[in-house]
Amino acid sequence: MQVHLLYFATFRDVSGRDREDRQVPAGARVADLWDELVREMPGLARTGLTPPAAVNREYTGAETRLREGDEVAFLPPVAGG
Amino acid sequence: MQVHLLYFATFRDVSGRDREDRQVPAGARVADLWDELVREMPGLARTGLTPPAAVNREYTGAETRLREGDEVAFLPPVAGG
Amino acid sequence: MHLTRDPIDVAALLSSVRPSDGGVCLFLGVVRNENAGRSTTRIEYEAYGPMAEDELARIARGVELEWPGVQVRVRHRVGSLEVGEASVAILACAPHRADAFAACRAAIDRIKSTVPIWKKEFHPDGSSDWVDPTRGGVTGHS
Amino acid sequence: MHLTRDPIDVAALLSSVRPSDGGVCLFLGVVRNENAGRSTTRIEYEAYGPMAEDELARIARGVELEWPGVQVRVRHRVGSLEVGEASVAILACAPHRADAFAACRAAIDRIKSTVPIWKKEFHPDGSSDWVDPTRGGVTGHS
Repeated sequence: MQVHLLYFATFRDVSGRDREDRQVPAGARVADLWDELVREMPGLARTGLTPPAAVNREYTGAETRLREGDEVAFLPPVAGG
Repeated sequence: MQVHLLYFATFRDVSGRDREDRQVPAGARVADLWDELVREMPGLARTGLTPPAAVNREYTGAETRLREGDEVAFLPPVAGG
Repeated sequence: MHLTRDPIDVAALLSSVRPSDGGVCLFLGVVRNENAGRSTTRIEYEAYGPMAEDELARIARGVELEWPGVQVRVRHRVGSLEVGEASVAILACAPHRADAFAACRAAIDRIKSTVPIWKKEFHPDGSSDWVDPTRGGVTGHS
Repeated sequence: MHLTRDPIDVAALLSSVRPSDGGVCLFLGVVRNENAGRSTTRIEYEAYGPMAEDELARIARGVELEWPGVQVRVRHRVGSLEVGEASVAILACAPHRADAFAACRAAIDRIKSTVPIWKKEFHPDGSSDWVDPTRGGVTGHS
């Protein structure tokens, strides 16, 4: 199935892209997608932990299972205000 | 000796004046002046205590001795802000 | 001058923010349409002018000393104010927000407790009261 | 809309004060000329726009529920900001000042911790860094 990935701030710098459509296995969890991204782009990994993630614009846990068409974003440390 | 008295807010309403020059005995304290005012104008007394007083525009204690030419004000409960 | 008969110029106050400031806390005290259960139409603020000036300056200076790096600006209105008008404005600027909030809050608390300013509330029926915070509301009407 | 590319209009925010409000607390986050010991010339703010909008609305609503009677208004700027420009504005209005201060402070604390917004600081030598509050300063420059 396909999800729509967004990259912001340092993650955009490291990946060299701000968005992409990506195929993931059925049943994949947020954490699985992150692990796959880190294998491709080791520079994303800063702490070994999965960063905060948003699915369809809401914070979600790393164990959440992805669904076809989800909008997924891993979020570098936020610094608003 | 003579002091210059100022009246504000409820004290002005009760006394019917906003200022006056008043003769006080040499050595009189702030509290003595207040007691004299209350004898003349019982409506000033709300609690039996001497209200906060300012001499020459600074808060001062009831035991402070007055001096010739002092500007004296007894202050109703303040309500700025 | 901290006292003013004219409306408080918030934009002018905000222009005093410094390049080193990251947090700005502005407090405005505003005339409400009711107090202690009674409707208010307007409030007259009266000050012991020269002493109130001194006290406002002293409070601003004291807060700046207590929170180093904070800049405090204070304005207090006198005269007749309509509902919605600001009677007092305090601007506290600091490199970081915690100091700006704390200094701003301390300044307004001290202003309310010591500055010789009084207010008379006017009601729809034409009556009026001197506000007495020590009695949890108002004194006998005048 | 809580996000804006244009300068934050403080006067427009202040116009939302209600007749029942007696205390108004406005917080402005302002671009400082230095951070963690390095000079800053400007900051670029980037947002995950739709999610940041949702989060800002959720925070404002949450604070209003937690402090009944308080009205909260939030604006956050995105794009390139010069030193002295406001990046965020929070207006909290309440009948009494304690609630206005508490709600305003809670709102800015929550905004800083959860809203998906990032900032890149630019230095006089042309280098830049993404600010990482979890590392007590900045990440490796980009």
